[in-house]
Amino acid sequence: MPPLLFYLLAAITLGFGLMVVTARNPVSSALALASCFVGLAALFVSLDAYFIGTIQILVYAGAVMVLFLFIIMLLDIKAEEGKQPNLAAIVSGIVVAVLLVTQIMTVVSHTKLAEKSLQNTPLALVEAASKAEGAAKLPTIANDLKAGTLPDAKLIGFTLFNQYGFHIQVVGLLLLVGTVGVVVLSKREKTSGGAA
Amino acid sequence: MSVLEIVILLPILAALAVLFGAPARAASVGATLANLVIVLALSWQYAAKGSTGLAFTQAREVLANPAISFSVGADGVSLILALLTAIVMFAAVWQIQDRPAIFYVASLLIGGGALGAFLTTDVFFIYAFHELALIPTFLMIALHGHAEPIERKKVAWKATVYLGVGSLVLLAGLVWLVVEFSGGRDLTFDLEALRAQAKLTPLPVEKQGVIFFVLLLGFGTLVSLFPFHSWAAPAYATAPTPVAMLHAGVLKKFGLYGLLRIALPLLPQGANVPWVQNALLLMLLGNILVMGLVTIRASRLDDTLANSSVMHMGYIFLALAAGSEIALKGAVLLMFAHGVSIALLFALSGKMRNQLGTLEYSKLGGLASHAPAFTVLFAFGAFASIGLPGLSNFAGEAMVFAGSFTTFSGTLTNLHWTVILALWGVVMSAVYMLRAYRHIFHGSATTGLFMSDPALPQRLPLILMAATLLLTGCCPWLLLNLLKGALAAS
Amino acid sequence: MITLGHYLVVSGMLFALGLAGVIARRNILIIYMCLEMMLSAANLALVGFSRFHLVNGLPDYTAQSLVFFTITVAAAEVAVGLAIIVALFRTKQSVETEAITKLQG
Amino acid sequence: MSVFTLEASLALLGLVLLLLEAFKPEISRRTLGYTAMAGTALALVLLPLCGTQLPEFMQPWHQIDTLALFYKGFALVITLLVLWLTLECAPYLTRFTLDGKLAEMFSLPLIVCAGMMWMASARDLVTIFITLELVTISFYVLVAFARKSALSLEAGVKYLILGALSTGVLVYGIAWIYGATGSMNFDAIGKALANPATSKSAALFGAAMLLVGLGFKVAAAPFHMWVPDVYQGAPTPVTTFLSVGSKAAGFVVLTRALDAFAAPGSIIGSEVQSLLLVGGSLTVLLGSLPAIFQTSVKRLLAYSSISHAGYLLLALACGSGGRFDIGSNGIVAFYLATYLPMTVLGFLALGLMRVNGQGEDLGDFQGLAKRSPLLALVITIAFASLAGLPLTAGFIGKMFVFLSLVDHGYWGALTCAVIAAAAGFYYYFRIILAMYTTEGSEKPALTLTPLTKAIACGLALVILALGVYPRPLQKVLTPPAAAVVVK
Amino acid sequence: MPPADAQSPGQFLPTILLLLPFFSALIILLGHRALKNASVLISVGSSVICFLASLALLATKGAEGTVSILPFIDVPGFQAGIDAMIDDQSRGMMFIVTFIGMLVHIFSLGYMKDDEAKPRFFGSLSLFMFSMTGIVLAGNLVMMFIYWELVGLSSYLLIGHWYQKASAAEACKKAFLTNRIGDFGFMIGILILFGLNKGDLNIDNLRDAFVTGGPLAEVLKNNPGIITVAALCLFMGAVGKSAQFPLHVWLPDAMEGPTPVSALIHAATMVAAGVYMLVRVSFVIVTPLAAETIAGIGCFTALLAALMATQQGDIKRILAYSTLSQLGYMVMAVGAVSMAAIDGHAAHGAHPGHPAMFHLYTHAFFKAMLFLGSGAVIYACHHEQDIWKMGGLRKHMPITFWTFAIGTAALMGVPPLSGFWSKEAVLGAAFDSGCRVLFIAGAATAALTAFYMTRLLVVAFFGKARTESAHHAVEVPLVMALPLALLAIFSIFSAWGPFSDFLQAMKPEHVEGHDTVLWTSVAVLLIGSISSFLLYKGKDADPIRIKLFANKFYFDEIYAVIVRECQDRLAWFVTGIERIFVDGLVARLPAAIVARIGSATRMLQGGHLQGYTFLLGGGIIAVVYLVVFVLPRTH
Repeated sequence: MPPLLFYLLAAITLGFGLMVVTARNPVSSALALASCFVGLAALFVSLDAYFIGTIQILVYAGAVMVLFLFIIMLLDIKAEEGKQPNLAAIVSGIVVAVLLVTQIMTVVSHTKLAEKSLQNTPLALVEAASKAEGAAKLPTIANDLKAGTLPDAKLIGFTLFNQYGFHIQVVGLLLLVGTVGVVVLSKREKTSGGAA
Repeated sequence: MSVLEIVILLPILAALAVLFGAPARAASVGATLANLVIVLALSWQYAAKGSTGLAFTQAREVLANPAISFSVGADGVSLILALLTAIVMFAAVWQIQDRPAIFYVASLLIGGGALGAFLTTDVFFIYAFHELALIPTFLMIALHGHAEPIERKKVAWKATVYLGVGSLVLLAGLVWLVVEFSGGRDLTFDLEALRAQAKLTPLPVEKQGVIFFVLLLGFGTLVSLFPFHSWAAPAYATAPTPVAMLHAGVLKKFGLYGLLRIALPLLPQGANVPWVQNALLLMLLGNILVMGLVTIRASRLDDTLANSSVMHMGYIFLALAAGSEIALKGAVLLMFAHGVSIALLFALSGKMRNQLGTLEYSKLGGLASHAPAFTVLFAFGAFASIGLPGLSNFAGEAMVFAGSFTTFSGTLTNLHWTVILALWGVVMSAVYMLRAYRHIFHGSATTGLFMSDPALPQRLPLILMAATLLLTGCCPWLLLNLLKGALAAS
Repeated sequence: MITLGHYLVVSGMLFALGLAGVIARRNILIIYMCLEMMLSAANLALVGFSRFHLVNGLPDYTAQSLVFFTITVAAAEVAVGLAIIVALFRTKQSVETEAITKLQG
Repeated sequence: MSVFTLEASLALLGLVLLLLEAFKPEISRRTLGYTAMAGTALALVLLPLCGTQLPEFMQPWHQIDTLALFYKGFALVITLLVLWLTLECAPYLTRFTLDGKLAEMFSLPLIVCAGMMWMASARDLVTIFITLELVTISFYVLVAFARKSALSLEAGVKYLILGALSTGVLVYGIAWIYGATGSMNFDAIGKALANPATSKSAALFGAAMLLVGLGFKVAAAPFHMWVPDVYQGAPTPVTTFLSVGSKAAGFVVLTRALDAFAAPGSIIGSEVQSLLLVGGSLTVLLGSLPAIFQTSVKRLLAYSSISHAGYLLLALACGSGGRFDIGSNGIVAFYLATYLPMTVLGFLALGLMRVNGQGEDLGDFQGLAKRSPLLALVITIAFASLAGLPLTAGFIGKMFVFLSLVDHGYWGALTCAVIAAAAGFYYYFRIILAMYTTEGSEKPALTLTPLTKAIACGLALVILALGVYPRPLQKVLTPPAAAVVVK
Repeated sequence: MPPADAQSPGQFLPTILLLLPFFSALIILLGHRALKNASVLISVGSSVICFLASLALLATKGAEGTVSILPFIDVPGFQAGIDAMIDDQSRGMMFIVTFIGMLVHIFSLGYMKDDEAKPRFFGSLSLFMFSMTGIVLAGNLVMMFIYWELVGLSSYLLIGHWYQKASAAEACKKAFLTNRIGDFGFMIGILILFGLNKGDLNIDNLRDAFVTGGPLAEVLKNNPGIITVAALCLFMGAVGKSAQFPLHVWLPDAMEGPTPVSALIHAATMVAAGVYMLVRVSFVIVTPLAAETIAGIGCFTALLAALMATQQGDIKRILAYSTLSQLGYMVMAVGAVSMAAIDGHAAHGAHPGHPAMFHLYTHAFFKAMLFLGSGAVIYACHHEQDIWKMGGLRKHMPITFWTFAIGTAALMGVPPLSGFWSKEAVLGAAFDSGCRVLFIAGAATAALTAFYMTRLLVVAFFGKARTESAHHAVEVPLVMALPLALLAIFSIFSAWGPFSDFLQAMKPEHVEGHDTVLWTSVAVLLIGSISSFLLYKGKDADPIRIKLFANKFYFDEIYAVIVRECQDRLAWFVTGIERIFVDGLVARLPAAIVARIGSATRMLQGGHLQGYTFLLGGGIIAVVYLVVFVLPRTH
């Protein structure tokens, strides 16, 4: 991947991210967040994580952000106009963020691993197929690999259902709990009548 | 089941029984009387057999590593203190009059805690039983103390925070001790095992000094060692009579007992490290001289008694600083004597407060004419507490002083100077006690306050204590016989 | 040349940005969005690490599985969170942090 | 039957209860509550009978060792008690819930319980993340459950925002740990950390972030600030659950993580230990000192909970090098076991006060000894135990911590612990004193059902029994000698 | 300890002597309300039996040794049992104590007839008898100290017998406390000996340790300073008990007690115990400084007290100051003898006789008699004690007068009465010491003694009655007169050869060449008595007024100021320090700090979500900084 593209995507992600934080209007924030997520999805894709990139857009930019927007509209939340921004909070937020970034950059600079690049650590698809271990044993995946394409979704699926079957069920339970919670918390009382 | 377990559990079970509705007076008096008889019999048996080490032992495992077991056992020192507890507890319970059942419960719990602390041989339980007595003491002072509610709560808090912090420091010290003395093996809280280890591989002297100092601060706070004493006087002055009797008379001895039984055998050099000894000498002089002067200033009987009780602890600490066998045996005697005498005095002052409503010297006088028996009993307590020969305290004090001079060979060291200053404390204690006696009993009763002798049954526990003072004062060897093998220099 | 370090720095910056937003903003909804941003930043780091931690020449899909779970969990969290925020708005008519300072001390 | 089945059945029972409530609204909450309790109790009975064999596919992320079994039992017990507490508090709680219903208060704890039980067995970061989130999200709902109460809602929002923030930090930490060690599995992480070639700063950064995330869950300073607000605002049974269950769950995870991070030979071991030591010291202090002036007993219990978390952290900080067979993990487990009955009793008192129409302030406790002598007695025992008075369970736990600290020569931390314990004397005794004062005894007496009395007495007896004879529990928690050798 | 050979005095008599009064005291003090007058009987009976026992003891003349009676303290390194050291010294003293004690008991039957608290009085007397017996018999210093304190107690009880009177209550307190101050020194002295002699306080053994090269002889050679200190500390005990300057102030006040008590305790026996003890341990006084100090203090006290006595009006006070003065004499004798012994002039120690003990012995009889006589006068004059309100009693109370006159003569040292011999012995010792000042001061004191005693006799008994009560005075009943007569006989004869031999009076063997002493003493006697007789004859008021003497050199006032300014101020100051600084630093300051921190940490919990998130963020930064950037460097 050309560096320029990376920088562009990074700029999109971080720029919209900044907009989320700074926008006075929640709607702008929500939209900026969606855009940020799109940039992020592109970064995922640049890391050969197509499936993740896809669901990032589907779930986050699609579903979650719509939910946010919906709620903002529903509650009719206005921009924080007329209100003095909390200067102390803003300053402390900036300070914390700057310090954290400095720390992370220092850590990154101390980490050998971080010097790996897409060029010097290419995927070895064909070899993986020939080793025929784990997921690569499956014929469909092996075939894809031999063809030199990365069967991303298949591999994730294999991992998930081979290794994390239990976890998926737990996550299912979790989603159910979430649903129940939403019902419990936002349902209007019968006595007061009307729908939420 | 060892008979000592019965001794320990009897008051606690009686307290529970009272709590759940048993007739308070009958149960309490019965239990304490039975205890007194048992402890007397045990002491008799122990002395008659000429036993030296631990007797009546029994152990039940509670934890494995760290090894903790509910192990009971008594040697002379513990028997003397158990005897003290049994006597004072009986007297305290008996003299409760027209009071709610909680008075009995508290007395029994404090007494039971003290008995437990004196008769168990596991550091854990020695510590634990002492703490058991904390809550009843605290509640009784705060709820039934002789002061305005706000004032007495303040006093209770002060005492509790002091005692709490003190016992935490103590816990830290004990834990340190346990860790140091368990060698490379499993930790154990068993005192005998720790002692064996201490004999086998003593710690470096300087380290002994440090640990000893920590223990001294912890135990010392419980015994109102100067300058950690300021909880004691107000607490005793405010506490309800049975609590004051039991705490000042018995429970306070726990700290000294601990130093005697735990700190000294395990850290034989600890008290001899120069800086520790000098610090201890300074602190105990604070007890004797500063508190002596403070006591002289007292203008109420309860203040005098409370402060004097703080002061007298100095002599026992002196014995610890000296560390010789004579001094330590004297300290044990003195603990017993002080316990009985101060309990007697608190009991009497409680009666005075009940009848007269005040203990201010300026409002009292001439009571000897109205209440001769009362006066005689008070004289027993007062003169015992100033160390008059023939009453209990003297032999102890004499042995402490003598024991501190065993090392004398022509030059006066810090220890000896301290003894001399401490002797001046004996003069001061005569000053305040006689002042009190003069104000209360001598002179003429012109102030209109009238007090009569308590009825004979009410006098019984007081007479018991006075007789104890006289008997052990004239025959200190009765107690010393119990100490034959104890506290010998190792 | 773009290295893992670049990705990690971007992820870190996004994370810090989210944190700054959480601290600085007082609109609970926006705070919540910032939180989602932080989760995504963590995902970016995970994906980055997984890409460069090759197992048999392939990215490590256990890490990507975690990302998958994170996204799912985040969705559930958003649902519950928004429900709570809505409930809050109903009682307080506000989604500002100033509305919730009664518990203190 | 394997333990796993038991947990799944428990979650299933939760679902069934939800469905029942949805489709058969006429079923009384008593029936629901008792069903849930019966299920939990049954599980508790069956737990020791279950086999501990695991199918091979589960072994990379699941383990059933002594500790796991203990925490599973622990989760069941606290769930049972919380369910019962919910029933006790129902008359008061229903005033603030949707249509006066409580069904979810019976089913969600079952799911949380299953989550905690799974968490106890987790041996990789993914499992931990999933189960932790299952528990946390359920708690979001439970905390805000009394939604007609502004305080409950406020607590819910605070918990939500801060919890989500900590989740973000946790995931970020997991990412870095994974990046540094190349694995999610604790065994593999431990192995990688024993390898000097592993990038130390990345591992440290990851561990730091992970510990911050977990520290938040267990209320370690300076990530404890949510605790008082949330505990105070949440419905009392939920607070109990948070204070005991969630905290225990957090400590299970912490224990597992530290087994990997701070194993002997780990390149980041000493740093992690030091962090725990500093954090633990700070936590005991920040938990104890502000509590001195608390007049809200519920808030005070929250601070107390922070302080106790500090002691637990200090125990963990002593690591595996200690001298006790029980090990620092065992000490933590032991401490939590002693912490359970006393905390539950404390909250039970608060719940009963509320149900009887009285408040949760210190003033409301005045004269309680007159109004309900039995309750006052058991609370006295509970608070004495919280304060760490000997012959109660609380003391044994504290003693273990002190012993470990001295054994390792951590004097600074010991000093902090002593100061905190001293402050503890003050604020616990304040409540005890209030109960026995005569003022306030004219208020109406509290009515306690026989079951309440029985359970309260039972818990008090447990406190005393553990304080006087802790050996059986110690035996249970001491890992078999072979396991020590493997370490 | 000498071997208990055939000469051993036996255990029976000492046991009787000790335990009989003890149980008598115990029974009476504890049960006097039930016993009523039976207690008087018990007490008098026990005193009579004791007297008989002491006579029997005298019969064992020559037997020496220490018998142990009961254990007291017995631990390794410290043995002190209840024992009895029997030798000439103790036998003689025992006789004095029991004899005068018995007489005082009998006298009190009359004197205290109408007192309500008679049983208590007799109980205290028995207690005193017990403790005094103990002092006399004590074979080791611990026991000595024990009885020492107990006589203090009985003195306290007896002085305070009329405790309703504020002056009596104050006086008994003062007596006890002043004695305590002396005991402070006594105890230090004992402790020093205890340490130096490796824990052995047996008097015999101590003497051996000095004389026959024991550990103490070693110390004396290397470190004589500490022996001086020990001797002076022991002496301090005597200063308290024998009312020497500067602790003499309690004795005149002690006259608040019933007069028989004054006779027994504050004239004849207890106050002499200090001297007795000094003689017992005189082997410790082996350094010049110690001996000189003792002699000096004794001499100074003698002179000072005599000067005070010249201006007193209260009959008992005159006698009290006289007692002080005579005690000073005895103490001076102890010092003087030791000085002489150190210089090598004379034999050392108590064997075979000691002037101080001899004077003690004679003094006991005549001073007891004088006090009883004054008691008779007071009794007869309806408790009037001022001699200027008496007069002419010679005619109304002949027996009293004659006995009193004999006593006065003995005290003044009129030859050949007993007092003459003993006073001469004392002056002789002073002369022998080689210190002129001692001798001159001693002689001056003798002159003053003659002066004030003549004054007393003249003013009280001669002339005419000055008040109604003196006018109506009648002779006392037989039960009171009998003791007077008996004592008068002893006052005359007790110093005479065979009599004093039988009583083992510690009469020193006369050293030749004391003509100076002899003539001096006769001369001062004449000067003193004649000048006084001339001055006071027929006067109704004191013709000379010396305020300084009358006000006892203002000692009481000075001490009051010292107590007030030093002790009370110090106590006030220390109490303030204790309350403010100790309590403040140890308790209040930490509490305040903790409270401040507590409320400060509560501020962290402000309830603002943003604050919390900031803390969380800050916490993250801090943790990362600590873990990633700080700790790896330190490890």
